[in-house]
Amino acid sequence: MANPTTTTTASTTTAAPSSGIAARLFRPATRQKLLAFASLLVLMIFFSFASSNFMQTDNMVAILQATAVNGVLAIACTFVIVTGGIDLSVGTMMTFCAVMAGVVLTHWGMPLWLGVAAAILFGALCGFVSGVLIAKLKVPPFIATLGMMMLLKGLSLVISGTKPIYFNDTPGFTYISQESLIGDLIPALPIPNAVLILFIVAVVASIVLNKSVLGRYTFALGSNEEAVRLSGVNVDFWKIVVYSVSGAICGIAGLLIASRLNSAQPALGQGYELDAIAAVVIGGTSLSGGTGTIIGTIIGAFIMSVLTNGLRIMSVAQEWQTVVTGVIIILAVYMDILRRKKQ
Amino acid sequence: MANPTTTTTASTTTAAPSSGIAARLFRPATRQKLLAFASLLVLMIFFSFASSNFMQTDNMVAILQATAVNGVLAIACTFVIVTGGIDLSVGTMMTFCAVMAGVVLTHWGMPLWLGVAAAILFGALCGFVSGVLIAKLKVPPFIATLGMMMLLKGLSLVISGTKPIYFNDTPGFTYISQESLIGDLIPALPIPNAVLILFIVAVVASIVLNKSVLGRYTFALGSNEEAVRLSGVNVDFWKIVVYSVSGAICGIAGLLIASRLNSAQPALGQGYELDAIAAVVIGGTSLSGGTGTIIGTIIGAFIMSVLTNGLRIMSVAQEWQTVVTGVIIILAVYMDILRRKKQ
Amino acid sequence: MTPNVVIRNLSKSFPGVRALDRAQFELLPGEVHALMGENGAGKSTLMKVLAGVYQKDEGEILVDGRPVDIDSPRAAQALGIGIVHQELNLMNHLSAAQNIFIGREPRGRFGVFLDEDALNAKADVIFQRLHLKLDPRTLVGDLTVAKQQMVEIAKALSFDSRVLIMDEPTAALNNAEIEELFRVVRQLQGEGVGVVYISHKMDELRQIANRVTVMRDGQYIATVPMASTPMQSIISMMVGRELNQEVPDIPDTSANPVVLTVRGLRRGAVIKNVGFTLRKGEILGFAGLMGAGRTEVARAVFGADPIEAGEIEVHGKRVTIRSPQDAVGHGIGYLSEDRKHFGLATGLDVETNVVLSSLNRFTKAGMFLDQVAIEKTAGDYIRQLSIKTPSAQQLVRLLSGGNQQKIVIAKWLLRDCDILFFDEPTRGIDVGAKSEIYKLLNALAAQGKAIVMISSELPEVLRMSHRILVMCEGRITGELKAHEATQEKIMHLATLRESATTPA
Amino acid sequence: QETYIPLISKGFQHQFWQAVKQGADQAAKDYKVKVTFEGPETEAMVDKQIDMLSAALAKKPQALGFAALDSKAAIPLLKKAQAAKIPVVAFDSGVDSDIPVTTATTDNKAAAALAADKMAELIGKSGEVALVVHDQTSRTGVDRRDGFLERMKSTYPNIKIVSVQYGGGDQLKSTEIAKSILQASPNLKGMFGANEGSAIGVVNAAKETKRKIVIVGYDSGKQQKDAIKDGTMAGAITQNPVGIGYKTVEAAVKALKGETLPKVIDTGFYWYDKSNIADPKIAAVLYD
Ligand SMILES: Nc1ncnc2c1ncn2[C@@H]1O[C@H](COP(=O)(O)OP(=O)(O)OP(=O)(O)O)[C@@H](O)[C@H]1O
Ligand SMILES: Nc1ncnc2c1ncn2[C@@H]1O[C@H](COP(=O)(O)OP(=O)(O)OP(=O)(O)O)[C@@H](O)[C@H]1O
Ligand SMILES: [Mg+2]
Ligand SMILES: [Mg+2]
Repeated sequence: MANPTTTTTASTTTAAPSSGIAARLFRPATRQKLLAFASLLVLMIFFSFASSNFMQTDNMVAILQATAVNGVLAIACTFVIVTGGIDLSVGTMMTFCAVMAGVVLTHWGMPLWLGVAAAILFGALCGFVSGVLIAKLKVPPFIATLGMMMLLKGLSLVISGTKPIYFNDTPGFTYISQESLIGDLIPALPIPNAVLILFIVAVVASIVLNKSVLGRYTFALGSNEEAVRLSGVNVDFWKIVVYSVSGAICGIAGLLIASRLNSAQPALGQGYELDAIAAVVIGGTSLSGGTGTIIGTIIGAFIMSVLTNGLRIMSVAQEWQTVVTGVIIILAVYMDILRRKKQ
Repeated sequence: MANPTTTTTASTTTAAPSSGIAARLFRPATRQKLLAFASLLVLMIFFSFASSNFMQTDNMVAILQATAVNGVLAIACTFVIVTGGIDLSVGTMMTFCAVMAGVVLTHWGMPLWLGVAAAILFGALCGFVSGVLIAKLKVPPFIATLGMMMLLKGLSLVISGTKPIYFNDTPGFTYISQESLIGDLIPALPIPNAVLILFIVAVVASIVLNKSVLGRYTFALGSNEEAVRLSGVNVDFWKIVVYSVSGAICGIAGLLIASRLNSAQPALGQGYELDAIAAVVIGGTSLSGGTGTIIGTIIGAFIMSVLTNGLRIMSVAQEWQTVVTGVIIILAVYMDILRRKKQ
Repeated sequence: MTPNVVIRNLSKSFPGVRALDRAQFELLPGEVHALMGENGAGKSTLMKVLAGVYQKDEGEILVDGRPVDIDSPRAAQALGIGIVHQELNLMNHLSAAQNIFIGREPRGRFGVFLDEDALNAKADVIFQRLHLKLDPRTLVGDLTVAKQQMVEIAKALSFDSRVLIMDEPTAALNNAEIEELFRVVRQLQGEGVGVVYISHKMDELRQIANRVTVMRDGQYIATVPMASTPMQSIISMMVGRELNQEVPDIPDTSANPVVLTVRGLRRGAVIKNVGFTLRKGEILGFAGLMGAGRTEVARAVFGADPIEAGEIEVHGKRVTIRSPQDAVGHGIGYLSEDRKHFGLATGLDVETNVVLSSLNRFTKAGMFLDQVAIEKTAGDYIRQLSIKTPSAQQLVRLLSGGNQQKIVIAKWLLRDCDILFFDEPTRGIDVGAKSEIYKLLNALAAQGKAIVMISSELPEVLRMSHRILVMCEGRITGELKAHEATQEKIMHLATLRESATTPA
Repeated sequence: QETYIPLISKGFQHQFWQAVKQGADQAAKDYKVKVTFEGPETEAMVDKQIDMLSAALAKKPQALGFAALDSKAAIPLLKKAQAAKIPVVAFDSGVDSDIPVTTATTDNKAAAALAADKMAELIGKSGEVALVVHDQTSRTGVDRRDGFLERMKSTYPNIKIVSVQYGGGDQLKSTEIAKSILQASPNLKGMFGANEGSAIGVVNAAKETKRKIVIVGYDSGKQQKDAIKDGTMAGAITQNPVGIGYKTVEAAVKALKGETLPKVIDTGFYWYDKSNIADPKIAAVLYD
């Protein structure tokens, strides 16, 4: 069927698919990703000059650790935001998962792995509920997850009896977040496990988003849901999967924070969603869906924690910290916009 | 160029603009709007049966009063959301305006009207800044207003010296929100002025949104910004105007809350944006822009305050209040979706 | 006579694409100047530069002999340049009248409030001029693509421009509307308006254009008078080679097994008791005026919209189709007429769109994508359909309209359905590619696929169909065998209104 | 009909307020009355508290307990209560008005000053000290901060306050804040956490950075108690939140019976450390 005359003209216009790591590195897309670090680097350099206490192993580790929870939550949000949705419930969902881990481990005295599984499972379950509300009942994501946010906040308090649940009977639990596997191997790098987990979650999420069927549908849903539906894809199913995956990742965040605080604090969580979404958006993901990268999200999360940490190290008065943070978030994103425009 | 034959035929095909209140009431669009009250009515009826204390003048007035601030903020948000944007700064902007009124009235001892003007003006100014960031610098609305939220939160604290500013030297100030002009005329209706102001703001906003050039562009921007640009409209200008108007309305909210509390509380404000946006979305406005009504927003705001008030009157435990609120918000919106689907 | 517009040595590049390469163009007052070229030749880009949407990299533009700098749509309007864009640019939440006069609303009191009645009246005047029956208060989002296109045209007319650019204005229109449009265009021509007319429909250009400028790969090829130049030579200028257009014989498929039977399909006033059968290896043409309900029928069978009643049999077995997923599961594919909204995820790249409905065929280990296979497959289709794109990773949004259409086709070819609904498959596709698509449809039919081809271009329907169904106002008003069908017979059936058929 | 006494507090979720609630519930049982306990999400939400107050008044209670976030803002409603002959008992911090029949409170400032004394003693009256406070604007936050700072300034000239930061009582945020402070001040000798969440944050930070500093806390809770027992925390101030809740309800009941009440019911504050944590008198005012 292919007629020889057309094929010849076509082949000149079709660029050969570029392969090989080297070629990939120099693809414009990759270069752009590397440049996205710019704002972060500028911040780091500034703070290094502003305070000699900033650029020290301890503090770098502290920044890494401070990014872990928000980073994981932001990764959870990235999935949802790429579909063009939003998830306001990530913060309280994290808390809910932490509380459920507490119930399983402390109240019921189950072994550690069951607590871990419970947190992730309950996260997936909550995400599943949001997903069903959004995909099947067509409740707008904002409302469905706002409702879930309140529901889970209340449930966390009810289940825990408005008291923190401590993990003193499960000694291994703090290991999840606080100890350092890497530090045990390379003493010079005492990177806490929380950061390792953030890193693993990021890598896995990145692979899922870019290389898996789920990831492809995530982008497609955000780009044009109706077109995907008319392609014969079970849009509802995939949407529910996306929210469930996002929920499961919130469960991991719940484990991180509970392990770090050695307790499930039922009152905590609200307000974390804004930080998470901010990290995603600072990282270049559009709230209207269809675009986004995990690396961007991670950079966004780091920009936020470097900023907070740096200003605190400089002992800037708290009210001014807020002012400066606001201004710098805008500036960082603006720089990113300028950079992309140039390309 | 208008040739006589076309003009005559034109008049026949143009359906006579239906006028008369009766005709308007029975338009499908109007009927739909009336039905939107359904969720609200169901809630009200339920609470009336659940507690005899609910349906009493005092409590109704309390509900109205409790809706005033969130209602005005939600109206401000409606404008922005109809353009397809979002405004996270409404809460802290309100506070900032209240603080500025406090500075003008209490610190500088200016006359009352200047304080009122200052609040509204500073609101418009903040909105203008957000607008410029979004329209000119192309910072995504989420980031621009997140930045503004933090900036204004910090500035409020800085300017007020982290202490409330009291309006004791401006006795008329409490009149804005607390006294009742209507109650003076009709003692049986002690509706506080705050509610009167909410009502006036709603009516004016509704007229602006539906009958004015600004309103037209607000909808057009939300529907298809690119098309508006290609039509030769100065998109940036109108966007800035929308944000400025929204800011000015936040200024009014600032006056209401300051007058209600007889003080500008600099730490207040964060978290209010979520309530305001929720009211807008519950009211049927889509976060993707292009649709929305002020009446819907007001209904949304009332659904939220009736719910909170009713659960309190029923003495539901606070943690369960949160759970129930979450569930009912989802249900209310779901009912609304079902209703629209049927039509 | 000073030309309305002169464009010299205009160049414009996008990342990875040199869309215009020293292009030239000249428009005289009172002429209809056709701009022709293959998909992606740069026609739209050239006109967008003229309309202030894109900024030129180099070159010059003269309007009325004076060099100008057109830096915004508003500047173009001020110079009297109006444009109907190839892609619809409408605000779906606003009414037709509000769309037309956006930015130029008649003001009432205080110059702040809108005079809605005046607005609707003004819009109505324009609709009258187009002989278009449309309530100016209808929301644009509720209109069919065809009506939306008419609104766009009405909008361009409302400017009273001296230069009117029409980028494939008739792609979604039917003969009757095209006639109305041409009437108006000729009227404008008489008033001294210069019209730039871009279209891939050759017969149309014959009717309306005075001169034609041919472009290829962003470059200027030639400007020739329309009347005296044989179509064949214009086409070879466009494609840079000879194109043979032999019409194949229409096979007899009346004895083939029935693969799809639709009975008693209903939904409201849009689909009224529609039933038909489709045989293996058959191309069934669906003809009708715009809004006749052909798209609605296709969408209903495909499960994209709910139905009130109706039975569907696939290969003789009763099936329930509640969603496109069910339909695809039964081997039914549907190529939408509105690629931007229903066909493509335009924010994603070419390869993703090509594999979108067959993604589960490109997996490794159950969930991971076989990127190599995807790239290869996309590359195959890019070659097979001559899709003009810098790479398989290019965003679909950045491709020319015709090439976007080809990607939708590629998607369904890859899905390999037995029953395919092609809704306006050649909309916006150039001659060369069109004949490729015809060949493709014939080849698919020969392979045993059953094809429903909905088209508003009668010559196309006549040329391709083995059998033709005509619809009017939601009913099937007649069936014609290929050899007995003529344009006149189709038009007769297409205007057979219910009121005319039911005895009083 | 059952006597109904709503308590409108400054907060709800924090352990401190839960302990107050616990005391109130206990008193409710003892005196056979019904109480409800409500408070806004953050101590900044003055207007939300006012809404709670008006909803409480709509329920026509016999008496009312109220911990004002901003005492002036609530006066119109308190006047309404007075007009309806509903006795108001202020708790936690006073209301600038003579409407409340009594106030069940402790002096936060004096308590924080005691914390300052203990800190000074423990670090040898000289060196760098920092504060992690829960709130920059709320009464408790401001009083505890100022009480501590003023005592340091007036009595211990060799002690330098290097940083005061606010973590909203959120354990995680307070941890990060305390860590940054430790990072910024390598010579820091002591840190004061002005409420439970802040104190836990300081403890976590010291653990994570493995720094040896003197930590003084405020309030109680299991983690703080554990930290004191294992020596991470030198000691802490506790008020008697359970007592505050109990006394508030008790005072309301007494007021309803027409008994006269003192203007202020001081529920007291205590310093506790490893040595006296098991003391029954102290254990009684601590909560888990
Ligand atoms: N914004 C853009 N960014 C990148 N490339 C673009 C952009 N717009 C157009 N192009 C490319 O420029 C070339 C010319 O496109 P143009 O739309 O002008 O073609 P056309 O002649 O109108 O084709 P068609 O007949 O298919 O509409 C194409 O290769 C197209 O992919
Ligand atoms: N979204 C919609 N809302 C309301 N009515 C619609 C909508 N889409 C189509 N219709 C109506 O349905 C009827 C059938 O339209 P349909 O698109 O099926 O026609 P068609 O024969 O495919 O014509 P064409 O595609 O050429 O416009 C028309 O009366 C049209 O006005
Ligand atoms: Mg084009
Ligand atoms: Mg159609």
